[in-house]
Amino acid sequence: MDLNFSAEDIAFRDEVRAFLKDNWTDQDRKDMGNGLSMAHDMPVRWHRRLAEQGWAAPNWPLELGGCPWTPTQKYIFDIECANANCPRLISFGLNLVAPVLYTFGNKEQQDKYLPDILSAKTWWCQGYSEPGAGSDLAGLSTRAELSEDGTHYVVNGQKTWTSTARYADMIFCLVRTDPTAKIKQQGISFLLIDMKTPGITVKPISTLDGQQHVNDTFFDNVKVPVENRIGEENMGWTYAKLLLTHERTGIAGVARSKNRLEELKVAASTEPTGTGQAPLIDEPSFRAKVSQIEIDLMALEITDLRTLAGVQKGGAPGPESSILKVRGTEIQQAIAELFMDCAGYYSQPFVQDTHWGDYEGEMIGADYSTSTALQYFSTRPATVYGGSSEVQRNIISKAVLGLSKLG
Amino acid sequence: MDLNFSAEDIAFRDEVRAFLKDNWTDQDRKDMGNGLSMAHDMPVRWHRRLAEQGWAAPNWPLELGGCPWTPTQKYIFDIECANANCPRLISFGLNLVAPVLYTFGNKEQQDKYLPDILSAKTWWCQGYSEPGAGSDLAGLSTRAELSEDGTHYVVNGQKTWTSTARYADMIFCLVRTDPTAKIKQQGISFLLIDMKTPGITVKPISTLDGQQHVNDTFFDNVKVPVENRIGEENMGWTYAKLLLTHERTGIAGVARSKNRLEELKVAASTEPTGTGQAPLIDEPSFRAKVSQIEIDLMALEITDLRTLAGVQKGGAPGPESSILKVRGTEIQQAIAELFMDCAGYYSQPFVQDTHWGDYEGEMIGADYSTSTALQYFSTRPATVYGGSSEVQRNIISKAVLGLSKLG
Amino acid sequence: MDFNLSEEQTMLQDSVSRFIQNSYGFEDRKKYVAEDQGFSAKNWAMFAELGWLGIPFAEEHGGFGGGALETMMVMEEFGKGLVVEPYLATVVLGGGFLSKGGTAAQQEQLIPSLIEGKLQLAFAYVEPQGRFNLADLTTTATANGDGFSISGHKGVVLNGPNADKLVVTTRTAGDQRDESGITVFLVDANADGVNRRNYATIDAGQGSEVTFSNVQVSADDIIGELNNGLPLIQSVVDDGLLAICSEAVGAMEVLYKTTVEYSKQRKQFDVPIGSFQALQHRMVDMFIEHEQSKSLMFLAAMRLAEGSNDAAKAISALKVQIGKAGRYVGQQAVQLHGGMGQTEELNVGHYFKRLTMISHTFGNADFHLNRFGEL
Amino acid sequence: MDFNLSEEQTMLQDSVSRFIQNSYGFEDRKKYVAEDQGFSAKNWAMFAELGWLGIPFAEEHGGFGGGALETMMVMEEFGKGLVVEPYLATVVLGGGFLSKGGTAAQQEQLIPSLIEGKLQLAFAYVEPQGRFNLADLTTTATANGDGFSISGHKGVVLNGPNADKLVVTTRTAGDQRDESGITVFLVDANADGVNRRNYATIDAGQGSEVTFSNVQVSADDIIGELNNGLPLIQSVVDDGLLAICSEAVGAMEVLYKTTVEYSKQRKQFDVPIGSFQALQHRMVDMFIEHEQSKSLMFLAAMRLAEGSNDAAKAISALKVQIGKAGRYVGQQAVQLHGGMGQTEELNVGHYFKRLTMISHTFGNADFHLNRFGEL
Repeated sequence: MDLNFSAEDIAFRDEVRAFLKDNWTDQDRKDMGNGLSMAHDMPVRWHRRLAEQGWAAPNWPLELGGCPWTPTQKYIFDIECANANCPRLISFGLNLVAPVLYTFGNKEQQDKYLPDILSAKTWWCQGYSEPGAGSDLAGLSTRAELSEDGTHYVVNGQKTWTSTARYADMIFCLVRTDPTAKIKQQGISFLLIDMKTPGITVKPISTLDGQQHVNDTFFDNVKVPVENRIGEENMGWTYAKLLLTHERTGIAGVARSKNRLEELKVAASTEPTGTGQAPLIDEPSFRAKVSQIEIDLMALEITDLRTLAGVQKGGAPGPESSILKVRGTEIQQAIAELFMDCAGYYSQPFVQDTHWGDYEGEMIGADYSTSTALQYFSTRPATVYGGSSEVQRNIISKAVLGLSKLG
Repeated sequence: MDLNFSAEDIAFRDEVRAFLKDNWTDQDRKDMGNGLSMAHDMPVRWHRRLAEQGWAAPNWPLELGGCPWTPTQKYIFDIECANANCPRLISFGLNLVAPVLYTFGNKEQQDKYLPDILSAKTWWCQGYSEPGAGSDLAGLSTRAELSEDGTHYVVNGQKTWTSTARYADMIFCLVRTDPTAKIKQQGISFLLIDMKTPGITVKPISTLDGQQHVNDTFFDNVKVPVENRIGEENMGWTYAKLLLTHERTGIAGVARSKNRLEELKVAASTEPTGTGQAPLIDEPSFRAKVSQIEIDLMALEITDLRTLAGVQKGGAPGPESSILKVRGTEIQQAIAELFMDCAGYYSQPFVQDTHWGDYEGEMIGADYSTSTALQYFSTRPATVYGGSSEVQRNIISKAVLGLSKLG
Repeated sequence: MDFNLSEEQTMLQDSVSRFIQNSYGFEDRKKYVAEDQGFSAKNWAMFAELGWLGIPFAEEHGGFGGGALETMMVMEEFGKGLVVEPYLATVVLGGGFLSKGGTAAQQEQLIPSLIEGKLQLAFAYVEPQGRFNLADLTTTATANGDGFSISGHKGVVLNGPNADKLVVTTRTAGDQRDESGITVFLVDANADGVNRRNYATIDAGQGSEVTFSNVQVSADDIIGELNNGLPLIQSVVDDGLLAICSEAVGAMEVLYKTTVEYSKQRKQFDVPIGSFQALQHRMVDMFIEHEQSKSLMFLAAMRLAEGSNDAAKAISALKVQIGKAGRYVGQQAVQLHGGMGQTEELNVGHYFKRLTMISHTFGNADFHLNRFGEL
Repeated sequence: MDFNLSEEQTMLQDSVSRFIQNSYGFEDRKKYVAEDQGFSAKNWAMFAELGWLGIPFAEEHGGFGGGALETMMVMEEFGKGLVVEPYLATVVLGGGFLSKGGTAAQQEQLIPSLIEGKLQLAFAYVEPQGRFNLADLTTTATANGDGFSISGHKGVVLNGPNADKLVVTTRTAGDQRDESGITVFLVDANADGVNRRNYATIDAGQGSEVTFSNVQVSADDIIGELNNGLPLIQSVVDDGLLAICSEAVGAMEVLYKTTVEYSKQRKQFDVPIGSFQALQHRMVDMFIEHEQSKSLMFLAAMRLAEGSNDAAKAISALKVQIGKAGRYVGQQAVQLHGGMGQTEELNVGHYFKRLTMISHTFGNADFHLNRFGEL
């Protein structure tokens, strides 16, 4: 047993660091603002630089543009990017539809879509959730009917929580092609749809953090060429599902949480307590909360590495990797909450302008405090989206502990 | 709105206090030991003194020996007894079988049993739970078959968790008289059984606290005269159930928990911390825990009083009174746990002799510390017995929030 | 021991409750928030007409003669509707200073117009360095001829943008954190040297950063005692704590009930999500937290009403409970509403935000847990 | 980065694991506890034979040359069986003092007989006034001719009743809580002036209150440095912390698995109780707590093994996690076993008691949360 990296891995890490130093500048960091990685066009900017370097899609097959990295090296790359406060890349194209394409798509589809995903030329969004199908994704009802001549589908229905839909060129959707199927997971197909197709309407949804990242996407007799279907008709669930347990790298968000926690410590060490004595970080109950999160995070980091070691031995991470999602998001939320506590009264003003890195005016309260509420509100969905904490616990209950459903 | 007692109530309180002063002496208190109210014969001693005063059964109908007290006065009586560290009376006769007797029993049964319960001449135990019927009480399988001549039942089966069974003269049991009933709550009868009847065997169960208060009670062809049945055959569940939501006075245990918390503060104010500075009670994280429990208890006390006010307006307490059981037991457990924390290393020795009030030898550690582990272990069942916390939450979920069972 | 309301109290409660039900639906509230002032001028005029703005004032000034219990009742109902009108800032806090510490002249001059709805107040007490310590003041009022000259910076002044007058805590003597040497002034919000930077708060309320540059006030503008303002401040803040905690109790009631209702309607996996036991038990805990909060609200209100020495302790207990319960109930309500809970389109998120706001106002749970332990 | 064991380590783990499975059933353990010493002399002899008593000692003394990782593995397996043999007291703690601080003479004289199973040790460090501060000492060793005279009271000395020799922390200079001026002595348990009051501990272990009245020892009985014993003590205690936390990880694994199995068998309301979602999610949390504990166990062991400066911080993190997780897993296991969980007849309660014991040993979670923050 040994937690240290091999000499090879350290050489790799140094290479990544050198690249980051040249390609992710202090100005970039500043532009990111107070940890608001979704701000403005930063992810796009970063994606293009990585693509030039050939590092945009480490997980893809080598021949399609992936990197010849070991799982440990991928992990190192993630950590270094997080430490440098790089934005997370928008994953819908790179990590969600691309694996479906290169695993189940035909050659034509692969050639048509993958290069533009890799180079950040086309943007994708995801059409899975529906108003009536959230945690129960297979309960979806958006209907796709094959035309009589068999050349296209006609799609009707509504998708929701479609992030970045307003900027996307394409959407990948699960749609119901056989409403008579006995099991709801059957009768679902996987379609790629051009967002410019007539009949598609996108309506933004305002979320608690005051942002409009997510949307309702409506389909009104939208014609989709049959060649835009992945694999066989009615087999879409299988394709989507198979990918769900893959690509869990980074799901725990350990490196980012560690960075945030360090930033919290800095903030709390400048925050007076009104006692004239030590700053907030030295106030016992506050310090205890910080320490507790730090310990939870240390534990999660090793749990993450143990999962990684399992993957390195071969195979996808098992259902126990749901721990990473459950605890990772809890920790993100706990940090965001402590930031609010740290800011005290100055968590209360909510002035959107001051949130972003390009704001030049006078701040309200300390620099860090302005975005604490926004961060708090925007971490709330973390335990809902991408498989809610409840669903993750159901998965562990069934698949790891062998407990049956309700009786 | 007013939390103060009326002049009448204050006069009543003074009367109770005067009685306690004369009848529950400092020596009695000392004999109780470190809050171990179940120790030795203390409850019996106390029951007899109360019976002489006519105060043993405040809740009974007046004509049978009850007290002409308002709900508030009953509450005051409970508080004063708790404050004086009196033992809780053993409730199986007084509060559990007696209401069934005076509500559903016939005149003969009432005359035969109630006076001796009141005067503490006969002792009762409860035969409800079975190895296969815990939270699901109606799942019981102890069988009672009527003899051909209709004069007696023959009882076979096993009851468990029968407290004080070894000292009891009588047991009241739920038994299955019609195994073919379609609903399991039907086909159950309520029997009174003399513990000296041949075929009854009692086997003590050792619990975590090292005590043997509870027992397995086995019935092997036990003959029970048919006149020992309460009410109609197969209607026993109705009789037992109807009483379950009554007699919730004191279920929250607020007064006792308050006493224990005060004792804890005293203990913690004598406990050094190894820093040479303030005692443990002034250590911020310990003090915060004590304060949190104190606040929870303040809230519970008012919730208790609000329930009482509801009863005073007429009627039995509603299902929301399950809060009292749920939170009351959680608080008892939390206090017991803090006592362990307070004692530190001296929570670890487990020497039974030193636990009791009549121990005269040298103590190990501080006087209070010797019984902290015993108390901790003996509060664990509080959330299991008498309707587990899970069952109480199910009750609130169904009866208060209107949520249906699993679908 | 008696949990019943008087006839007068019951009438008041009924009338506020009816108003919320009839005029404070989710869509109504959106319109009120969108008005220039961030609340409905029409509602405010109606509050005046119904006598609600006069509740805590003596009858001789045209008030209702109410006390802590009445404030509790009104604020609990307001919490159910997420009322945005500045009742807390103007009536409970500003009005509290006038009725508890105002001179006869101040009372005669200001209380009637406040009751008529023509005067808006704001309480300027937060300082960036002071966290929750009401006595940590760098804003100074320096004697200056007959009067005083005020300089300093007050943060997060609720209702600041709308205030006609500001109640300002200042240091007139002693060191930065001394308990003595504190004086409260009534300052015209438009006086020379007063500068406001206005903004929205997370709960769609209105706040300001207010700076004072040599603002001239006279000795007649002092509320309460010169150099001994802290007890008055603490007393009004305790009233304010009861008010916001009562509001939180109302908000939590709506949240747990809304969540229960939603869970009965919302189906996933072919059954209502309210049939899942893990969610049921969490909703039970939301219910319990609400009931426990309500109990401490009653206790604190009665202790305040009777002027008990235990009042401050009960108030801090209540704030601790509201901090814990508000967080649990708010977060669970959002979580159990799933994706919908994350949107501005449902009322749930707005209650959650109001509870979040309340949790930091007048000291968070940790602060009051500590105060409770020291009292 | 590598979570694999070496071949030698795997063999050791397999052999301990087999022993637990074959010889440490619930009924077996009852018999061991009932023996005179409170553990099985036969087992102890077997541990010696299998070389387990020599694991942490250098090969030159006949040991295995193992370190933190080996201790972790053995103790985790012991935790699964609730092993009552005094491996912690004699090998990890007593042995740790000998190997880390013993003179060549002490090592030559004692380690071989310890490895052979012929020497029992106990660590006398707790004082009633000192809580978890290892430096708060009123037990004094006063220079006395060539040697020292020890007087004082040591509490809750684990394995005290069986010990041949006691490792005693004393103050030889300075004030009661000074970090310097502390010296560790090896004291014959049967020496004149040593008095033991023996008792059982809550987890069916053996403890003593030990008083020292002018007990004469020589300078040769010092372990480590005169007046500078604290670093050695802290180092051995950190090893001890890893040992008991590893034990707790093993115990928690049995508890969560036993609870899951029980919940599949136990029927109430005509279905297995393991089908109730509220219980399922709690068992998932038990599982998660165990996994997180195991992760920190690995981290702490590796940090100790590599002699890292971060080792103490990792150790405190582990103890905090074990405090929290042990409490949750233990209490839930008892609760989910219902009435049966409350009895001595099921193994569940015994694991719960052992976890309770561990939670207070060498400092509770609060103590280590604080230490973590200060390191």
